Amino acid sequence: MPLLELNGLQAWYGQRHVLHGVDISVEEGQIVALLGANGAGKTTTLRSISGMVSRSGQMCFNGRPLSRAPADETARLGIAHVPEGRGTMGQMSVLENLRLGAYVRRDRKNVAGDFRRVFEYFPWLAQRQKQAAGTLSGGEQQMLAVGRALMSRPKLLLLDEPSLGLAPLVVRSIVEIVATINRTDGVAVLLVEQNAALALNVAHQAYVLESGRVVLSGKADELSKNESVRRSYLGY
Amino acid sequence: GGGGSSSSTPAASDVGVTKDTITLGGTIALSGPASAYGTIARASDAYFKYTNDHGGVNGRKIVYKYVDDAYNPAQTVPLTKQQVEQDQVFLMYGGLGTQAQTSVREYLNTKKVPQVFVATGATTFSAEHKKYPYTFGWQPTYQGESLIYAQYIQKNLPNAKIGVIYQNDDYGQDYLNGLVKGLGSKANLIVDKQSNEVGAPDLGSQILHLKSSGADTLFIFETPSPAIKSLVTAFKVNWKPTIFLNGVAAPMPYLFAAAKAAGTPAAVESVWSVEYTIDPTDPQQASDAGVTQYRDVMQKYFPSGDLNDAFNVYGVAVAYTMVDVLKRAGANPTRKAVLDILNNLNETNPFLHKSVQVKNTSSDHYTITQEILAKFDGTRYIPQSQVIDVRGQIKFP
Amino acid sequence: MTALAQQIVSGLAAGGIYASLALALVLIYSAMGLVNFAQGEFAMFSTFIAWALIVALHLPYALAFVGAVLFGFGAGIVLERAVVRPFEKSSPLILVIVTLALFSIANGLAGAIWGYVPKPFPSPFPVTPISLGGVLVSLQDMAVIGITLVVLGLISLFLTRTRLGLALRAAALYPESASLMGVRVGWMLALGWGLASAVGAVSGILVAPIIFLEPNMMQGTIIYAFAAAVLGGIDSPLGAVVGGLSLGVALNLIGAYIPQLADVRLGVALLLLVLVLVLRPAGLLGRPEVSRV
Amino acid sequence: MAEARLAVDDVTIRFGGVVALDSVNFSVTPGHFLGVIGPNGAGKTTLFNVITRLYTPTSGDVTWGGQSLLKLPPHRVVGLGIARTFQNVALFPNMTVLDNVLVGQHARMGAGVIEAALSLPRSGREERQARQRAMEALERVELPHLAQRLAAGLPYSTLKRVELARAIVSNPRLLLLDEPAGGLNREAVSELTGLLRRLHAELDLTILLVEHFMALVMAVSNQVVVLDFGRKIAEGTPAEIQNDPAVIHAYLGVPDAPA
Amino acid sequence: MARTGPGLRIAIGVLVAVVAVGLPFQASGFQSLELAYALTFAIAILGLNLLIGYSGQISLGHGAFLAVGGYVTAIGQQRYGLNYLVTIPLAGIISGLIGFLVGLPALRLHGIYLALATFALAVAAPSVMKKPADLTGGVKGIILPPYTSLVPGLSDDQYFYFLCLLITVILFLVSYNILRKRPGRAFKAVRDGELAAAAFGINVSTYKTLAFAISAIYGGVAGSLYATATGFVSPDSYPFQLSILLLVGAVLGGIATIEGAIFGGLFTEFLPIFSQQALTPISRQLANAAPAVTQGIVLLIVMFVARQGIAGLLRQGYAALRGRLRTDAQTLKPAGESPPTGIR
Ligand SMILES: Nc1ncnc2c1ncn2[C@@H]1O[C@H](COP(=O)(O)OP(=O)(O)OP(=O)(O)O)[C@@H](O)[C@H]1O
Ligand SMILES: Nc1ncnc2c1ncn2[C@@H]1O[C@H](COP(=O)(O)OP(=O)(O)OP(=O)(O)O)[C@@H](O)[C@H]1O
Ligand SMILES: [Mg+2]
Ligand SMILES: [Mg+2]
Repeated sequence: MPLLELNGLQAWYGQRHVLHGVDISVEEGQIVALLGANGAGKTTTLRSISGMVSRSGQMCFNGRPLSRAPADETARLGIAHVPEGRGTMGQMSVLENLRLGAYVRRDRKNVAGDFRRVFEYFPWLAQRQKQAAGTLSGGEQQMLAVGRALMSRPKLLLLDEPSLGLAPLVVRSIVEIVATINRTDGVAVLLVEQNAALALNVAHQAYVLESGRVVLSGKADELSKNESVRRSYLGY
Repeated sequence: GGGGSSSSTPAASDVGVTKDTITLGGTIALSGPASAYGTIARASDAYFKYTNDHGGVNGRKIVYKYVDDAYNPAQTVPLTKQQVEQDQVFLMYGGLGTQAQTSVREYLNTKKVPQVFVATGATTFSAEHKKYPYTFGWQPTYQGESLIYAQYIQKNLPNAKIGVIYQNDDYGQDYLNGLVKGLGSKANLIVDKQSNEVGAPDLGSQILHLKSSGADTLFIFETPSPAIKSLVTAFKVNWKPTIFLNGVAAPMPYLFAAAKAAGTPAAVESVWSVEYTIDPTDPQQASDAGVTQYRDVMQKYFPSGDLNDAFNVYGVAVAYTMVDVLKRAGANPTRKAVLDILNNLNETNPFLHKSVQVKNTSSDHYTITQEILAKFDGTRYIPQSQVIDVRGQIKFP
Repeated sequence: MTALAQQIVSGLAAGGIYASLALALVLIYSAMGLVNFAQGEFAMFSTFIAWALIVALHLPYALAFVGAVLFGFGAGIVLERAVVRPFEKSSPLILVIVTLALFSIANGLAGAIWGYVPKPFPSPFPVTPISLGGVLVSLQDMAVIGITLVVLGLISLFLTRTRLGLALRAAALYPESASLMGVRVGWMLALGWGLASAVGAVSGILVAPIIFLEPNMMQGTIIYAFAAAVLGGIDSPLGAVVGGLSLGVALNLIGAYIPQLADVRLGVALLLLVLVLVLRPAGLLGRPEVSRV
Repeated sequence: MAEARLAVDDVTIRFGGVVALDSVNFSVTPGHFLGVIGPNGAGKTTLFNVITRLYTPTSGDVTWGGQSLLKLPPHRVVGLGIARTFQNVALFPNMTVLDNVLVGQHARMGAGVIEAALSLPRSGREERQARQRAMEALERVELPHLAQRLAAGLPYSTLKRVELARAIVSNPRLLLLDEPAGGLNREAVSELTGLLRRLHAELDLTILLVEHFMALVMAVSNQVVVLDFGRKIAEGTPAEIQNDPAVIHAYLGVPDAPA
Repeated sequence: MARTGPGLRIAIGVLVAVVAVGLPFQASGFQSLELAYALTFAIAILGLNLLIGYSGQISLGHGAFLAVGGYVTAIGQQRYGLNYLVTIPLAGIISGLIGFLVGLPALRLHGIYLALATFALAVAAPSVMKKPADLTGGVKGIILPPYTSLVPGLSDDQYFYFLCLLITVILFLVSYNILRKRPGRAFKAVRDGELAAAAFGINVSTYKTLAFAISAIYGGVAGSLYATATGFVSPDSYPFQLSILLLVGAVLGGIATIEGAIFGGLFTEFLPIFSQQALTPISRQLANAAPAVTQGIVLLIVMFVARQGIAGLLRQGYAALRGRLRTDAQTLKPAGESPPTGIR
């Protein structure tokens, strides 16, 4: 049984029908890339999973139905979401942002170790612990968002364009981090990324979304050879 | 309208008077900052119901429609017009608040609707009767009360050093002006005056200032809550002047509250004030006929009301006068007849101190001008004087 | 000199009252991002409950105190869940209107139940002043300040040091992000209301012996408490206390030493408040809002 | 036409302990397309904020056509022909797309409150012209069909183009673009590349471009400045920069990495 | 839509006009006066809405401007013998100047701090008005002469209603003009993002103070009419509760809507009256014991039903109505009008 299974997922913003039946599954320990043009509904798919928009259809996580779960419940079930726009808690310090990341954790004594790990990944943040998170630069805030999600030690990590606004070097290290936690901790990842080459490079499985529907799916390396994917997303 | 007080034409009646009823209107604060006064209307209503159950007014029952204006003149105006024009009331009774009633006085007089027994002691309502012949006050004016204190001071405490704390509104200033005028050439006895805004939670600074001015006599012109605060604060800063407390704030429950808050009755011993109504909390008056009747009225018709609340005594007492006036206006009361009675009023009222008169003439609308000076001894008020009458001495403006 | 000291002490006493209610305001602001106009009325209502417990049920003071604080806490939570929740996602302005409606209801209800005659409220502290070098100090007033400081300490610790306090703040300021972190935002807001109204109950019970118990008792006070809270910085518990005490002292000193302005001291004090805000837009101890592009 | 020159002269700015810009010096030849790159937190956005007067530097000067910008309040900058877009999108969410673009022309219009209130002729005429120009700008970025939509709720990539329209409608000489390609997919980026080239040529602009998307920077700019920890560590043509070891070390990493 | 849209709008406009003009002939005198009060509140709320809804600055002290307007009218008539019609614009101008001055310190303040600083203004205003007693009549206030009809055939109250209606219409047109043009966009831009607004040439300080000044003009005019209607000004006629009442009206009517001010005005005037009358048939006891309680409950219910204010509710209704009137062909078009992809 897959860790996450979406069946006929539909979603709305008020009257606006945005997702028209999305089927996606993420196996335990897998990295799944979600590609699609701007406005295709990638972000909305992630928001549906974590309960931030009104949605219907079948959603199962770890054997439990998700379709009615509000955001805080999905978080407690082990889903961490790095949202589009980063969700920085601007008036609070960097450290407080990270502490809140670990809010759902039961194993308090391991939290200190995770702080160390995040600061290792993003040495920047270590120096800025007391700074109000809202004054960080765009890229710094993006790192904070990823670090905060890691603090919760999720079973499933939803990443919405983690490379947005990051310098090339940092983009690469984010990819490495994702690969590492996937490998060592077995964290499954659903990755939305405009940098399709990068995404297909780390992903096991991939889906292509268009106008709120899945139009293509398959193994990541196969998709990267697909003609239309190459044309639209890989740029050659 | 028209017609005199004769009963020869039973059909003749006026707006608001039917075969069985006389409808009175009124606006009062039931909500908002002055909602404490709302109980007056309910006590009056209780007395009207009592009257209705005891034969009514020459066979007619009184219907008293009072509405909430939240102490806001801008609400009083349309509500009053509504009662006059739509509800067709016979007269407006017991309207509360100096400013609220000022805002409808012109209108009611133009419409020739009696504005009877406004619930305020502002001098203007009694003094300007030539300009506003349809407007009548009832209670002693604030100035009149102050004149009584001033007389006492001039006679008995000619060397007093007076400090005054007063609420900075028309109410407090009316009292203060009365005191200054009453002292006349002796006004320099006042060594310090301190004011506070309505609702100020703390009066420490004022009391300290008064204390350090060397005053040995303190006048408190406040509503009950700040009055209690003043008493307790004076006690807290270890200041023990002779205290004169205005009548509105002087009923015994408030003094007991102050004593309790200060932890000792010493804080309120030797407080002076005036009285003109009966005091249901005074054990000495317990068997007084007025007190007994008051209890009956309240227990039967306003059981949720607080017997000890002086506003209820006031409400019943003024309603008595209203009923009295209506009864005397004859079998078919008209506004004109009521006006005639009001201009020649001379009543003794069971809910007032014996020998306090309710009196008007066509040239003098200061309805009640007599009060008794009394001193609190920690448990009750001991009268210190005969009735003092200041009729004719009140000046306006 | 003693006159000055006495005025300052008396100002502190009044300031203690403002501070104690301001603290409740700050708490609800932290927990809700909202100024609760009904805060004073909640405090008044809980104090009436304490009074009823003492007078009608003859409970000892301590028990009544605990009872009223628990009532405040519970009522805050119930109100949030039942009345405020439908408006949680609405604009803050709408929430302000909701608190105004609650204000009317609490005030009118208390008036209908208990009437408007001011009632004395017992105090466990002696009123009789003691003299310190000629300056009279009331133990009762000092107790208000002392207990307010204790409550301040507890609140500050709670908000900054505990996991729950952190979640409470995050839920108020960033409901969406907080819920993504697993914070039960709705319950946090309810908890915030409960705590604030419990703190309100404490302050009501503390100040009732001084300002007397009646339905409108808090209306004068709450204005000063608002002023104290903004003066200190609406997001800073310490600021509320500092703001309250300095407001009390300032009002007293204006009244005592500038006789021309004595009768407009409130106006002057509020003008000073606006001046302070112009120089320090986030209050004396508040954190300035960060915004950048 | 594009004659005015932007010069950044020894600019330093500190926030508490952080030195966001540290004695930065450079100037832009009129009509050039200058790329500004550097690691996260290097101070690129801060540089834009200084030029547009949202920040005041601790020391140093910024001149535009010989005139110091630092003496001006922020709202006077656009009148000198300097317009910008924002890294995280700073549109007016509760206004329509058209109104957002109309705001871009605020400084070009003159009718004040009284003229508007009384509907005097100038205000009506001006409004009509402004509306027309706004629609033209929306057409340039291919969004005329969204004119009446509220900005809130539009996709990120769309918002970035609305910002671009708002900036060009102000009739700028100097355009500051902060990560315009952020969040765009590959196809959209190549569209953007073409659009920027066209704008640069057709409107005769000087452009400063902050971007982490190297392919875009290298494709459009003819001059590049590299910042690191607030300091300028390199300046040159795209080709020079790409092979500068300091730049590779601080920013790019291995040259052949997927950009 | 092209066919039904304007038609429907004109129909609604005509209906509103007919009702507005016809009402006083159906209503009795005091009802005309109540309606005049409602219009007066509507003017004040419109100004407040301009400040809160369009420029994003919260004021809890708007009652103070009504006080200024009221006192200008009273003093102008009593001291300088001005006709009250002359004092109306004068009240607007003087109040506007004061609003401008208040707007200056307000520039530094945001959100809650501004709200509470203006609240301080409202609280302090009554006590400050008492101070120059020679001018303001001190605590006793000033009595105004009653208004009398200048139009034959109209009663005094009807006449006063039409005067208020005329001024309301003018002021609504003025704000409509301002808001949909350059200055209006500038206000909204400042509200939605000060930094970006400044970057596009909007002088944030100017527009913020301007918003204060304009809304104070509205407040002053409203205050002048309010005082004339009441026939009396005094410090206690302007308690801080008045400011709160205006805010409630603004929110209930609908923030950032022009027509909302009318509903807000109606609501402000009639809520207390209505909530009392609603209860009286059920229990006069209860109505008298706790009018504040019903008022609070009615307020909660209205807020619950109309979360976007009454104007928001009506807009939804209007949209639904227009949807119904559309032809089938138009309804068949897909709802989403944006193309599915980004730059194409
Ligand atoms: N808050 C919102 N309100 C209304 N519509 C929205 C909202 N957010 C997104 N939409 C609409 O939903 C559709 C899908 O948006 P979504 O953000 O999921 O796309 P995306 O694939 O993440 O695009 P991008 O690559 O630009 O991030 C778009 O048409 C967008 O306009
Ligand atoms: N208002 C501020 N207060 C405190 N620090 C600030 C402020 N603005 C910027 N900084 C700091 O200055 C540094 C430079 O920020 P800036 O936004 O200019 O970086 P950047 O080069 O644009 O980075 P990115 O590529 O991530 O957008 C950062 O470390 C940031 O934390
Ligand atoms: Mg997206
Ligand atoms: Mg940046």
